[in-house]
Amino acid sequence: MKKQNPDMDVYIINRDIRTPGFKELLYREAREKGVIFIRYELDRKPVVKESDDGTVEVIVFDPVLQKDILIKADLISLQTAIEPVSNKEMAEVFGVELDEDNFFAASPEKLMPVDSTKEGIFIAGVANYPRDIKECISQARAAASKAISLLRAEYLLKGGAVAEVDPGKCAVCCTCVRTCPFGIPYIDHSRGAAYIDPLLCKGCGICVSECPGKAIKMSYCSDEMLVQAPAVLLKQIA
Amino acid sequence: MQEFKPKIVAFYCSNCASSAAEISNKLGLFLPENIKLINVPCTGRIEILHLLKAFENGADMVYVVGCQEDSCQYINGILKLKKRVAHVKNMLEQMGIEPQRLEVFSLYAGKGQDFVNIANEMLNRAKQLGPIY
Amino acid sequence: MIVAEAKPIKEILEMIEGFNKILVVGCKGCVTVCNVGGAKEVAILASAIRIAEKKKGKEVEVGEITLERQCDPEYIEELKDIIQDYEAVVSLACGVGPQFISERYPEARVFPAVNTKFMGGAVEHGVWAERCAGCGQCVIHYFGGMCPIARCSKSLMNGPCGGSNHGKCEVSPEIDCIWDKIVRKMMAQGRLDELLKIRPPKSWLTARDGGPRKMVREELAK
Amino acid sequence: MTEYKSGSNLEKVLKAGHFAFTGECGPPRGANVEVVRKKAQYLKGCVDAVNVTDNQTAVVRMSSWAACLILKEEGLDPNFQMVCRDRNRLAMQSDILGVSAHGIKNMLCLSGDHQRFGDHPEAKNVYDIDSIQLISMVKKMRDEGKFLNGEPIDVPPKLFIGAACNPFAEPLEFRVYRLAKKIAAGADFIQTQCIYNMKRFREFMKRVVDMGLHEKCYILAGITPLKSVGMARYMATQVPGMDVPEELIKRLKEAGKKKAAEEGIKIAVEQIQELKEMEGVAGVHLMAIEWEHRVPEIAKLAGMLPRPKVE
Repeated sequence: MKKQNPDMDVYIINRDIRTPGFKELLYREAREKGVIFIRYELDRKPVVKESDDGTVEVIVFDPVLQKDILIKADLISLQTAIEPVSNKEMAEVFGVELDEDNFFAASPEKLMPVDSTKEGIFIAGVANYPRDIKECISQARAAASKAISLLRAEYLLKGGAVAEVDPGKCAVCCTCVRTCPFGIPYIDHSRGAAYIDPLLCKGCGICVSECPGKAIKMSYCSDEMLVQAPAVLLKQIA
Repeated sequence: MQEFKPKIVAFYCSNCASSAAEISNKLGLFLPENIKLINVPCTGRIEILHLLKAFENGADMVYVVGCQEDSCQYINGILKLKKRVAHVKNMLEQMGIEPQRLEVFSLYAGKGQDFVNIANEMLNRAKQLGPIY
Repeated sequence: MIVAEAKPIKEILEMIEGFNKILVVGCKGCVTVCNVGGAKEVAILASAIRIAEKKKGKEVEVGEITLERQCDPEYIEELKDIIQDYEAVVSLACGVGPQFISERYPEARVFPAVNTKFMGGAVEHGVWAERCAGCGQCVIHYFGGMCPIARCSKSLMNGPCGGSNHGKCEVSPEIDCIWDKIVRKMMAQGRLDELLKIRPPKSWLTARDGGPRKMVREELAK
Repeated sequence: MTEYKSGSNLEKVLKAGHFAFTGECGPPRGANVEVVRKKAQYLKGCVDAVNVTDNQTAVVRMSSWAACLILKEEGLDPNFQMVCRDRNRLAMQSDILGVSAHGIKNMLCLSGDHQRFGDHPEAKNVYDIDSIQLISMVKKMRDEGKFLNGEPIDVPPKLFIGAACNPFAEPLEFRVYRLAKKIAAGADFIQTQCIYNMKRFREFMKRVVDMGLHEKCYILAGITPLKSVGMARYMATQVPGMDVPEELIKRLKEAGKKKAAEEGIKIAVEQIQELKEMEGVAGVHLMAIEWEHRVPEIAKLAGMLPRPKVE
């Protein structure tokens, strides 16, 4: 706005300003062009009044001048906060986790910003946390490309490190359902046992170790290996 | 008397701990010969039985190296393991074995030097404690 | 299900003191589900015994087997060919298991490795709570679907007593006052009249007080 | 001659319309008869009846009926207490016949503290029947002359039946209904848990009066003088349903360590006077366990003496 009309007075009355990434440059440019930033405290909020001549007046306490100042404004734009709508229900439908502020949580795995906590479900934009348009668009593209790469593939390759339930030994006790950090195992009543979808399984082995009936095995890091390895290795020490 | 060479088994997870191990290799630091490494996808994979079997098969010292409690890729693997280690320590005590023969550590990925320091610390403790049987 | 807790290793080691050949017998029923007596626990106990005895300089032979259940004779029968090779048998099943083994193999020295506690269910992973005392005459429908016999420390039929404290039992903050729940639920449902009915003294004939019980299903038994 | 349920001194005093005043005596942890007689001397002439606790807090003491007999010999009107923890229905009924045979005319039916509180936590408890079933059992034995199983009793017991009530215990909403249930079961008189929050007790009594319970049964309010700030704190935090207002604790604090006991008695006396005017309250039950020697003083200060004699 300052570029269009340099002598226009612009005031930004704010509680707090974050300028991640290159936005710091924008912030500096705005100050250089004379935009005035006024920070207010919660207990001394700015007051907006309609004056008799039809214009709008704003009274705000300026911490620098330590005085109230009055601004006769032609236009006021209110920047409302971004809060998540009730995502709980949708999160349950897709079986994804919410973070502590009720936004959709990104995957805990490193370097996977557009993956949700569930394999094959992606998140982009403000659903993950408040961000500006540019970032939303770039995230949307990333999510779309990840989705396409899944859908286009004729078959999906999956590493061997996955847990597998042996229905014969499964006591259907729900331990794996309760303890899997990603909520992947479920009781498949047609099998009468728990079932772990190999594509979803992240191969951490926590369910294998928790299973009381030793019904889940993981060939990549099997019980036989873990039990016999010490004996074999320790023989190498003279 | 032939000098006591402790036998030590170390479990380490393939995230924070293994990257620390790689860094220690790059720094040219190598683990003492007495320490045998067993890799697991996550420390949460290690069961009470696996810890006991190591002792049963002659290990004088067993320790586990895993991620920080709040940065485990599988969220609560290290937490579950720490509970199991506490349980096994209690069992060892009841069986007349020094609980200090079992230990667990949380490492950051970049801590190559710590990976080796831990190994040496465990070696010294094993020497002090002497053979298990 | 039947919920049990593992006996401390120390206590089990004292029981099998002096025996060199020990058979550890697990059960795939309730004790597997509550993590005290399944195949996994059999291996852990066996390994613990070997380590402890080795520490005392003794070499012991510890056998490991997990039966489908220990409350059906056919599965106890599966021990027939191996039990005489052992001097002591440690059963990880509920109280029924060690007794079924002793009845079938009178000369065997049988030891319980778990303390059987109650009939209950999982309230969360790793936590089980008592729900039924097996009194033989179920009346939970009088109490909003909750049983005061099993879940009130004084088994009151006309509770709550004066000791109910912020929804907890006077005996311990770990125990919910079941009568607090019953009263709040039934009053919320407008069933105060049912609460005001004086429940007559209960007949304990059908419970353990009436003597050890047997159940015969005429249409099934020979 | 009005038809008495048991003709106990307490019943006569209440039936004659006097404001009753009952005390409490904790039996000794041994066969020490003298200590019971000594306590009797303090209470004699100051109270209409004396509650004798039954293994209170599940701690073994001389049995209630034994101490009752000693008190009776000393000329007091004993109030025999029975909890549901230690006896099954057989032992209960035989003890009821026994005490009645010995001329004990009052009985208080209680659930009883769980044995885990007491000095034998490993003990097996009974709880065959609960306090409300016990009330209706005693009523059936007295009024119908029948045992619990319906068979006739040759000489039925004569007992003035009492029960307890904890007005501020959880769930608060149900407590007045539970009181009603005890009265319906056959309670002739009620002794409440000790009261400190008079405002809340006034509201509770208003509901009791609205339900007309005070006409069907005599309600005595429990009073326990506070000996120290520590005791007040303990009561407020540890005892279920106990509401000790902050200003009482403040008064005890201001009175200072030495004078706290005096202040406690002053508070108790004020409470007794206030209860005299409260509608629906037929008397006061003074629980001054291990403080029996202060009862005469409290009785005099509260203007309760001399106790009425009713033939």
